[in-house]
Amino acid sequence: MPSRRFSRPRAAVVVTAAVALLLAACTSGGGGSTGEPSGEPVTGGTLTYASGDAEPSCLDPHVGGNYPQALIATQYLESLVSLDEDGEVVPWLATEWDASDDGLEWEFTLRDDVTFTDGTPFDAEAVAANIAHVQDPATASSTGYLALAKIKDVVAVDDHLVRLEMSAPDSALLESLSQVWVAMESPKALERSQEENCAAPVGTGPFVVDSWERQDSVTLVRNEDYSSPPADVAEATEGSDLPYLDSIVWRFIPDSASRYAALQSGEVQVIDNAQPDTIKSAESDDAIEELDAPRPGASNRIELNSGKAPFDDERVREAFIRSVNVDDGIQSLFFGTAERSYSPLSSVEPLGLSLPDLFAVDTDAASALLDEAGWDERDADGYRVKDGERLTLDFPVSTNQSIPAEQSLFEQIQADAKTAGFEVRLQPLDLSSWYGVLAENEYDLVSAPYTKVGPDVLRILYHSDSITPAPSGYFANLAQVDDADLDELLTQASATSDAGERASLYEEAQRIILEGCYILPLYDQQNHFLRSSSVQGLRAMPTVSTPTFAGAWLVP
Amino acid sequence: MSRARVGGFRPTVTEAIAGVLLLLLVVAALWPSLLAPGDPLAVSHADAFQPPSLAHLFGTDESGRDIYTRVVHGASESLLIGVLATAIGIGLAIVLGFVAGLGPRWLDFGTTRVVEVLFAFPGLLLALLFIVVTGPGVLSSTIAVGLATAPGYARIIRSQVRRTASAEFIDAARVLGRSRLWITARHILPNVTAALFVLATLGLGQAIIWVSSLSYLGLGAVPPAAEWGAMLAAGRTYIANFWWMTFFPGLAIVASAAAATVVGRGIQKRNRSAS
Amino acid sequence: MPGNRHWLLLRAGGVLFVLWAAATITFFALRLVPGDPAEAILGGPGSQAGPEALAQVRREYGLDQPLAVQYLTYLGRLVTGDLGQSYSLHKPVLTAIGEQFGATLTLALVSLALAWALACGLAAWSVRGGRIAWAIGSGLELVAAAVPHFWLATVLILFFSLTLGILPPVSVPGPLGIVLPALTLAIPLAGFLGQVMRESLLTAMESPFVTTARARGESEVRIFWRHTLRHAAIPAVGLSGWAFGSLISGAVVVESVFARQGLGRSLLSAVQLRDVTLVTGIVLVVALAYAVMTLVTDLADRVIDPRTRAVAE
Amino acid sequence: MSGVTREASEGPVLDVRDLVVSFGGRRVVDGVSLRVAAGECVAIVGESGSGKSVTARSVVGLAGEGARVSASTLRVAGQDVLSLSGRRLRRLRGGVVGLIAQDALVSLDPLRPVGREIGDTLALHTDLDAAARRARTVALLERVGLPDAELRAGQRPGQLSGGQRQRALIASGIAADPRLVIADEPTTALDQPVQAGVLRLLGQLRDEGTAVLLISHDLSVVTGIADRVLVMTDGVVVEEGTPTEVFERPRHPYTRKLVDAVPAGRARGALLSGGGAAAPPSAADVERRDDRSLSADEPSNPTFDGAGGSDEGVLVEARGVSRVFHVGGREIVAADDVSFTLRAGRTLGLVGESGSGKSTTARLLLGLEHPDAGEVTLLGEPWNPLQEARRRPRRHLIGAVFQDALSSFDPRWTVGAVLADAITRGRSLRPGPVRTQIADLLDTVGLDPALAARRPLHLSGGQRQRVSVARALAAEPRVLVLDEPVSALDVSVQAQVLDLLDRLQRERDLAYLLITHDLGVALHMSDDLAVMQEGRIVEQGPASTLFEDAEHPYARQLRDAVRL
Repeated sequence: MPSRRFSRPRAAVVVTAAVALLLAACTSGGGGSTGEPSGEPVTGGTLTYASGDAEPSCLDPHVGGNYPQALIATQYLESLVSLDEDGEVVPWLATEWDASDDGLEWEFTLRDDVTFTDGTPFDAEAVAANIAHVQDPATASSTGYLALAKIKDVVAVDDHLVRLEMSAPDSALLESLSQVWVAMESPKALERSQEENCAAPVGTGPFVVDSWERQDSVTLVRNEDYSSPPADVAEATEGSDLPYLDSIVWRFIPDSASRYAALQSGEVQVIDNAQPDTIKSAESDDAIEELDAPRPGASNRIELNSGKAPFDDERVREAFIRSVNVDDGIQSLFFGTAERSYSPLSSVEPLGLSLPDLFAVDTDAASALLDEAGWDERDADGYRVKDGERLTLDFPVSTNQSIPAEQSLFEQIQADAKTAGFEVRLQPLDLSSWYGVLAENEYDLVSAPYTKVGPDVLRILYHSDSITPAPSGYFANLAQVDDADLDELLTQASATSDAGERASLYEEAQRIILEGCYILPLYDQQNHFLRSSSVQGLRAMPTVSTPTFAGAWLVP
Repeated sequence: MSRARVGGFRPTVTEAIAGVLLLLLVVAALWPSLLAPGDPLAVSHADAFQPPSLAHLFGTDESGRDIYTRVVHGASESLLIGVLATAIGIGLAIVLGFVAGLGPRWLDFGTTRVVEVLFAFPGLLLALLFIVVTGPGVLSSTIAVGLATAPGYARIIRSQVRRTASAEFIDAARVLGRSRLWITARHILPNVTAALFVLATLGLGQAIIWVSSLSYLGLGAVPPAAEWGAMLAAGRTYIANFWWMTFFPGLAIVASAAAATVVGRGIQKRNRSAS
Repeated sequence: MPGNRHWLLLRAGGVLFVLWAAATITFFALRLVPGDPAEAILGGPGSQAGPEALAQVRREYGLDQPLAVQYLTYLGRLVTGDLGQSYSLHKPVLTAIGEQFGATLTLALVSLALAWALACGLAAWSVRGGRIAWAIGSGLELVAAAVPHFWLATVLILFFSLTLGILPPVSVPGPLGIVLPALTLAIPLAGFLGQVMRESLLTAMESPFVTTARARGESEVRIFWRHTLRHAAIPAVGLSGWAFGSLISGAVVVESVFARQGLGRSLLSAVQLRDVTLVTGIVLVVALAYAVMTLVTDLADRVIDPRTRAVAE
Repeated sequence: MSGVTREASEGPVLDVRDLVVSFGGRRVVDGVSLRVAAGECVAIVGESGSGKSVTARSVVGLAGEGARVSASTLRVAGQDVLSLSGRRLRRLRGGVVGLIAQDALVSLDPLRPVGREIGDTLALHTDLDAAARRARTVALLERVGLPDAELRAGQRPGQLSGGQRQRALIASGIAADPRLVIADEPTTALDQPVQAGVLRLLGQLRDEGTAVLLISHDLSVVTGIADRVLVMTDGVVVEEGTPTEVFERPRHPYTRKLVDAVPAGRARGALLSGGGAAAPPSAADVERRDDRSLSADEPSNPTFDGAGGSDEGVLVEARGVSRVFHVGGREIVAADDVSFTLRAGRTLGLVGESGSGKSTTARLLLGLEHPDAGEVTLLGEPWNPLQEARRRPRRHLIGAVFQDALSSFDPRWTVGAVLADAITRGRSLRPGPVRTQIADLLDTVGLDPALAARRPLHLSGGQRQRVSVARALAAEPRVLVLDEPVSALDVSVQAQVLDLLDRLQRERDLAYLLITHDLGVALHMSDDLAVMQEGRIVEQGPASTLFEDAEHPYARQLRDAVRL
């Protein structure tokens, strides 16, 4: 019943989402997120997964909260709610929920038949403990912290009924709660030292963290009494005893060449961060299938730091956007595996607004704008100058977050910008130095993917509040958009409970962002997986697009 | 095999080839446009990932830049870095080596120990430690390599100085009443520098490899700079489909390193047979 | 012999000295990191460490104390085997290193052995094969010594894993997994050792005792293995300590290419994450390993070459 | 086993006819014929490059790389060597023919115990088991007269003395009872007494019926044991006969030259190179020495000083000089209370075995070492110990000629530079300005001024030594220290250099300190002799009489060694 309140407005957009996913499914030769399984599921076997991301220093996604953590945590942690293929919010650890009309109180009814793999029963106390853990500064949660920012207090009404009291209405709460960064962990386990909990978080998921050989692999073993798949999966796999796999070896192979080689030679069955060219060549290889799962939330875009010169001048921002040709680059570098985006939101976000015309390349207009903005002279190297100052743009690139193809794309942008008279200074940096540079506000351009379910991501990314750092130190509004109207719109949007109004508010917000030339959208956050065709039933969570092996099996 | 060692002053075939290679390298470093008129940074989406052909001898990379042009222009980057690093290393080593070689016993002992300590840091480690302190970048990686290689040189120089200083002709000079300073200036210095030159050429090859390794690890040269190591690093991701992006820069490194070694050994051989 | 104990003591003292100096260098390296050392310990500006965290680190490392005191406390903590806490791994550096050290040591030793085998084999072959073989041999060594690890690794993977499909491209449990990484490390080293050996091989082959052996009726094969090789090996053995060091360096690259456990990989990620405590810790441990290794090789040298013991007049 | 049986074998053990060995067209041995019968010792005498060693080595097919060997006959114990295949040839080597090379320090593998080397021979040519081999090895070492063989067998060449080493080498050569032993310069680089011992050993072998082919550059060495002597030069045998024939009635001029060149027992000042009546060596001339000794009647006490105690002509005086080296916790007394005097126009010969402290004494005299006790005065003024700075102005008074001339020159300097440096006292290396002086110097030492442009590396041994003499003279010294000036040279070259030194001494009234291990040279050159052992001067007196009334056992040994 209560969930219907949300379903209606969604229904419209859901279709598009589904279509998008289907498309993905087709382009990737039947390996799509549903990947219509061939033959009967087989029980047993060990699957090896090779991740290209840096090995997480902590397996508990509450701590920090980045995508690599989400990828592995999806296998052993579960959330209160989930989304189905159509983007509908479906029950998971919570069977049903209800919100007060002012949206300040939420009540969740919990499953009473679930226990954590350490034997601790899952109950209201557990939920309270988890939310407390995420909100505890000592946990240094970043993603989860922002997602639950509006939860003021948690009350265990009874063993299996929990009430969340909000500081302000949050229309994105369910979407937020569906994310693995706020997934449920055993309160008993959470009481351990952070070091211990990081090494082996305890959840209710299909697999259990068995051992962690640092810099080699994490071994996950079957959760023998697994009973709590999300509603939609439960229906689909009625009667079968999930999961099928005995164990998963989760390896970390940073070198993309080695990773792909390992897949080809059969050392591993699934790899992530697949390089575009390898995806392309995989199409002609029957032994390898693709799984394309664009991440929700923001699109992959370049933020223009409007907080300082020269981008504090809108004309310069527009000039930059107008003078760089992104499409060709994407074409040649991504081999058609990536669609150009003109929206701040991912293509899987139903409320995404695309304004292609804004991004048509027009070098004449660009130079006109620059002359107008006073950058009318050029120095010996052909860069524009304004009273002695060269038109220089610092572009710190996080080598951990940008795949090589993307870095190459930036190089091409750099080349384009040069002809227009911009000196773009690319500086590839390790994550830590990269954060450092951002914190020092020593950047003009930056690309920082942000994954969150639902358009509420806009509030996190472009509300002026986000210019001030979160406890973990990260601040999300890298474009440093400081626009009262925008703030207003975003606050309303997250507060309103009316879906239609919400949609139009977000559209308006996106329009401001796009027309303000604060960002240069590139494409969806790429999230390509390659799997050996012996792997069946692999599915990406509709929440944050992390693959789940709950229903996967190995064809002998 | 004795012919292998005597071999007059006429260069062997290998040495000749190596010499030519080095020469090309120097030319490429100083006047790259002579060998490759193109612009190493010119992006052209149309001809990305072109295999080697007449139009593009070494093929093109992901941004359609001509790899041949980049390799040639990369020479200056790599060579300069290599030379600089070697210079730093040997410069440092000379000071240490001479202090140890000519100074009094205790000073020798002290310096030698210190050198040993530095030597105790596997080169790349020393370099990495340095980079942690200074942060990544071409300059710091160059200095890092310089520092990392210095101890090795210092050892050699010291023993060289020691050997020369204990040679009989030094006694002869002392008997003729030559002062310590004079002997150092007229005998030891010249005799050691001969060896130093060899050391430098031999070291250059290694330095190039080192620096490229650092770039490969993403701690050295910054893209789109046409530094060989960086090119290799960029190319490796495409190895599965576009081998040429890795092969040719790698070849450049191997060839120049090998050439430097051959030439160095050649000179060494002659020095030895001349003394 | 009388010299021995004296010698051993001296060298042991040397090891201690090396350690002390290494510690000192790392200590000041830590202080040289621009900005607040406490912040550096927590991973540099990127860490955005909270004030209370910083305060705690300051207390822990006595950063509020004068430098001399800090230095002494640092040394004191080292003596007790406390290398500090790694912010990036959420665990003590010593534990972190402990987990990785074995893997790297194994790799290094296997590679060292492999390198020796390759070098000797090639030498043996090219010595007997006459002029052409000699040329080929030295040519191979030359190239081998000039090949950067990361490139070699790629080539080997392409050939053995993708073309032939006989060896795993990434390390797997069991002996098979170490083959390619070890080869990658061994080949350039073998080239280097070979070049060194070749020099002394020439000298050895021309020295009179070889004539004596021939005059005794020895066959060339026996002469090589019994006489010349041993002489040729001496300078190379002396280099084994250095070689070990260079292998550790190589491990940094090789371990990440082959996704192999090990110190090298920890070091690289530590550098990338600016985990200063971890880096310094690793550097210290490796310095120790190296110092011990040199001690061992020096011993080996004394065994092989008694002349080093004979007191020269 | 071939050769183990000793019954008189039919025909010669070694039969060589018209042996020709050439390296790349250059004929090194040109038609040599020789025969060695069982129980006979044949010696080939010649200077370096005469082809004697190549001849010997061709016998076992070891002429060297790229050598083309041909002969109408080349038979060892009836086997035709030239036609032998690899394996059969290897059976011949060591089994039938034992080769004893010179300088065991390098001819035995320095890394392996000498016992092993001998054991290897046995393993190759006998079917003894390991235990038997060990026993046999020890027996062999005892046979070659090595004390406590058990222990020695386990030691490495580096740990043995020169003589012991040589004996071990011989043992490995004769281990398999070869029928022919080829001894190639078996005694060079050995001190005289040791030499004698080794030769005696070879003599024994011959007497036991082994055929011995002895190669040497030193006539005096072979006289003792050779039954027949072949004199070789430029690859040809120029003279053949019994020692007495060859030495007393040399027919070929070259032979005569060689004979004359032998310094042993040639009167002081007699010219060694060219001219000078050929006098038979050995016994005969010892008597002549006696004649001279009659005229001299000085008392011989440890602190003997040349001409009857008077201070006239004294240039250098060493009083109770001592020097101790500390090596690896051990103390090595290199010079112990050494006293002597050097006088203008006179030569003090300093003899003694290697390591007896001769060179240290020289270095003390040259002010290259500072004494722990005692002092050296130069022209009556303190010289050593003294600060280098105060010594330097008078350095030019003492010159030195080193044993290894080549290493006493900076490899990067030309002869001209070397001399220019010496002439200008280090102010300039450019030969130009001082061309004439250089020419004069080279002329005085009998060298072509054109050599000034060359580097020492490209000079012959004799030329190098002359250049170093020239360098020494350039500073116009009063005293010359000659440290083994000729030990690296061939007999005839040695003769020339010795004559040169002799001439210069007379012309310039120089005082010489002559350090040598070769008693012959010492006797020929010296007015006074000092015998050193373990850092002490054990005998000192006029060259003429010293040995007659020598009390010290070592001096006696030396004397006997010369007499053979």
